[in-house]
Amino acid sequence: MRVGIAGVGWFGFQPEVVDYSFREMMFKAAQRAYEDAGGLDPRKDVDAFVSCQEDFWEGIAISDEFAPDPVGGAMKSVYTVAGDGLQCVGQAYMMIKSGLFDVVVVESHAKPSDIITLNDVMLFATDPISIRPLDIGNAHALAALEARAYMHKYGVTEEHLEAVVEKAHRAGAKNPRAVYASPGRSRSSSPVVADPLRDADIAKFVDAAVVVVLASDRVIRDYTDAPVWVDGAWWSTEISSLELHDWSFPVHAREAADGAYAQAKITDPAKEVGFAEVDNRYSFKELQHVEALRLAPVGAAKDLMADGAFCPGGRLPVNLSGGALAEGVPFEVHGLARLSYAVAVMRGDIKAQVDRREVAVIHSWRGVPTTTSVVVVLRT
Amino acid sequence: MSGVTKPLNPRGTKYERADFPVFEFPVVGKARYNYTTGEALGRFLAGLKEGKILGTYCSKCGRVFVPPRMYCSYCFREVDGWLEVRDEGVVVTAVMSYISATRARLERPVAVGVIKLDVPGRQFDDHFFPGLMHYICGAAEEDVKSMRIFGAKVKARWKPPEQRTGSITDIECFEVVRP
Amino acid sequence: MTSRNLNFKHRVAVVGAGLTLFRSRLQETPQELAWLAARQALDEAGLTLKDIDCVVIGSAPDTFDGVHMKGEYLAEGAGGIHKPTVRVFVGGATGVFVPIAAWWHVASGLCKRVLAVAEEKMSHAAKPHPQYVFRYIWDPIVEKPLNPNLIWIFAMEMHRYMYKCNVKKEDIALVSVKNKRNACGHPSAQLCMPNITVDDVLKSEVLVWPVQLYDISPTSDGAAAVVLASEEEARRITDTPVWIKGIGWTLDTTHWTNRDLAFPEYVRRAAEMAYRMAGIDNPRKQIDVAEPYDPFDYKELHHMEGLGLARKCEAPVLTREGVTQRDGDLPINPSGGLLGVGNPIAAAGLMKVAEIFWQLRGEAGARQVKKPVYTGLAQAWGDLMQAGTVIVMGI
Amino acid sequence: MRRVKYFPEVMEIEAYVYTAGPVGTKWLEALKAGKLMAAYCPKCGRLFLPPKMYCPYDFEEVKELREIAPVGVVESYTVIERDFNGEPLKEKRVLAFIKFPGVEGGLIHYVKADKPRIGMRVRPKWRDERRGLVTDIEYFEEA
Repeated sequence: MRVGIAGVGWFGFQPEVVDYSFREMMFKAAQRAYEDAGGLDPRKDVDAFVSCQEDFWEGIAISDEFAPDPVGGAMKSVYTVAGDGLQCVGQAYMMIKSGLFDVVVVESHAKPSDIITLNDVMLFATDPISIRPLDIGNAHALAALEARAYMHKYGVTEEHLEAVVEKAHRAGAKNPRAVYASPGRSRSSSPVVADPLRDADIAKFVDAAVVVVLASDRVIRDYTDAPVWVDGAWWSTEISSLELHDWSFPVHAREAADGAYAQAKITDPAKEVGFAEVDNRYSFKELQHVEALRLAPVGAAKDLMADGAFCPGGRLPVNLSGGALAEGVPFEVHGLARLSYAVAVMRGDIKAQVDRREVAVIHSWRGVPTTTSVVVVLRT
Repeated sequence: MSGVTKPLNPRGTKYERADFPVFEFPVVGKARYNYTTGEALGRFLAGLKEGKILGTYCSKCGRVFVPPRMYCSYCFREVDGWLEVRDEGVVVTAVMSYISATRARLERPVAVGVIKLDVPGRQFDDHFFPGLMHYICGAAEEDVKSMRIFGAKVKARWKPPEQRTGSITDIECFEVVRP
Repeated sequence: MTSRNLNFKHRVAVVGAGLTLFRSRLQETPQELAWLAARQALDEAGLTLKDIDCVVIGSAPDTFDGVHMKGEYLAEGAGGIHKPTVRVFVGGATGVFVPIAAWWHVASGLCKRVLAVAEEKMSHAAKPHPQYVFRYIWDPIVEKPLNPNLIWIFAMEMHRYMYKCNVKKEDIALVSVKNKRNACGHPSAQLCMPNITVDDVLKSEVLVWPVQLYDISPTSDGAAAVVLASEEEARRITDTPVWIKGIGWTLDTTHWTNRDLAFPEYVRRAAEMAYRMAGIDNPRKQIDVAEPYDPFDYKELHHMEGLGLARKCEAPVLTREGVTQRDGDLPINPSGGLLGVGNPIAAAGLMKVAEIFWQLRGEAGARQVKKPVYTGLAQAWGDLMQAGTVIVMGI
Repeated sequence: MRRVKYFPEVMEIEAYVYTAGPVGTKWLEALKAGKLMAAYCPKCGRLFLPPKMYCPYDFEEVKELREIAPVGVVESYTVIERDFNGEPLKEKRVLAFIKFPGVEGGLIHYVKADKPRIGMRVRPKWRDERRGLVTDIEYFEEA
């Protein structure tokens, strides 16, 4: 049983979507996805719906209450995954492979602009006994600890981070939904936030909704002539206690990638993968994730980056979209943002500077203080 | 396996009073939001400020939505427009609350219920109707306990215009209309 | 409806279950509660954490434990480290949904042995009162400004049900009496009231008429876990696997004030999905024992009707006639349910799945129903009177 | 038609009261007494921090704490210069991850140092009045 993507729709990707509620954003993204899936009728054609969201991002307890209506799921099989949108894709992938479901809709939405106390809310995810009492004034500091550990161990310098930032903004300038892309952005003149991280190393937040329709190979041709296949989907949580996780390397991303590659029968990712969309919500994360995904040997991403290997038109373009640094971080939508861009590139809807569009690898991390990554392998 | 009662020796350390170190974490002010109301509820709230209850409708299935949404939950399409519903209707269900949100005893109990709202020229059965939850005033405890309140006609009692803020609380309560 | 393609490659079994004590205040952290339950389930299955491929976590709102991204936080105690771990969520219905999601982890062929863990710690939200946290489940714009108490919504549903079906409070109280007595046989139970009477329920504190104190389950801390395995693995692990025969779930519209609350249509649809998969066409005859969700006493009746275990408005009659007693023709909530064992939200739902597992294996000891049982059902409910989750298990 | 565009929501829960579990509570009591301890797993023999009643490595039960030498090593650090909204802090703060020899994991805590560095040896500066919290250590300072 093969699982494919039959349609994708998105809405928002603005720092603040002022005119629409999150429910209305969901509806608009869903309308577009269903249109993209050949005018699929969610009331008849869809077996189940999965929404990826977290209560404290929504400011609603049991926020899954609000999931059904805007996507056409009222009185149907709808549930929520408290995780990145790609984890929803992973669930849909399993559901379809089980044989019980043929068409599953995946949704995620985010409205960071509605949260006034975002730092407090982020720190609400830290351990109440060992970390919360420290009252860390800036959640990004936790990422800075990882950044220094990684940079120290592998000789990554601020110039290497500069290259990541520059690439993201240049690539993002060609991505119409990358609202934060600014090709002239200089990292070195942006202020230090929590060293070694400067303001330019840290992605901003963005309001967005993405809906993806997945279908079994049995029925997918009813909805699209150009399916993009999900040939692998795997995720991993390293450990809950930050104190016990690897500060210098995202082990979770490596574990998720190995699982997804095994399913997709990819043995040499650096050769077989045509392009990648990975999490770069902090600049150094892009280098880490490229290595975790085995697109570069550990410690070597910085040099390959400097050589232009991961640039648009390079040997293995990474984040042709500009990634989160250019598009912003829409909370749990992030993975679906990466995926929807890749699908558009693979189908040729977006003309991107990439030679090999047949195999793409998509990655998302859930941000601090989590140690969870999801990796999806797509094939045309 | 006879004689075995599962679960075997379930564990957990119960306590009544925390006479050991705990971390008390004040939340006040730490989780604040400013919701974008959006097209549907934004207009609904503005309507309340003007003393009107607004709903949306779907021409395909004929449903009227209060509280309004910009999409039909059942046809999955954009609604076709807005209409003003009456600020009166009938009680579908009602209860008498003797406790507050924090579970403190109230000095005087309050009645709350779901009101099925009237829409001129339209009929609704019990399975789907425009309806709001709100306080019901003018009902005695016995009216609620005896269920006489079910089906009773009620009408919104509005706050004076200058006190309205564009909130569901611009309606103080739905008042029982005595025939 | 769903399930167009019923040719599954993989049968899935439950091979172990674990529970903590359910108590109003437990000292263990949420992670540790999850660990206690997970460890017991593994021990019962004779497995270690190394044997587990994937982990599914269930928990209701993060506002109870007071930890954002609670799935991440719980992962460690639930055994979900260096493994694919996911947290699923359908409000109060989550407990039964956890094994549903775990089912497709195995049925997809991608995981062979899965640990499914549900946890809730209500006592963290101590100030001013755990009840207060329920405010945030209402619609923040059109409902929460009215300063609601969650019991309102139950009371409104209960009253509507009483009105439509002409049910008396005395009949509803019988459920509470039955379950709070049944719980005396449960080692985890928070309440055991062997001598409680209908009169005690009717004389208990009136909270929101028609809901009184003994109509409601207590608030609790606790965790539950089950181990699922593929057919091949299950046969290797145990001689008495309990098969998952059907799964189903439905979410009704968010807008609960737009519909009749007298009948849980969403439970009916969820049951229909599960029955279709399990090949059940006459649930009243084919289900031998059931654990419908009973956070409030009327809910057991409501859900029996939604599940087709009673006709509309018939559940109070069956209850009065003793059909639903542990030694009755259709034992309902022999565990003692949420009303007796306790209600750590998601964990309470999974406790019901564990109970059916033990009942079908004949391991419920003091709680074992009198008649022989081959097929059982667990069901949970949640959100704004909106979510129904159903699992059918058999030997 | 005019619209009301925003609607405020505040979570008004007064406070959460977090318990630390049977082992964590002992650990907090030790902090209160000015002692640094680590959890000890009888199965694998590892010491680890922060303590839990289970061993994160082998899922076995942990009941015991053992006192450790209060001298740690800075594994990583950051100097926080700005708050989350980009405003400069009145006082820069050094946040570090500190490991203790022979102990898995460690502590995230503040370090008072002008020139923090990886590998720096640090010891806790205890508060005079302690409550049984990780902040009973005011900060770590160079040993």
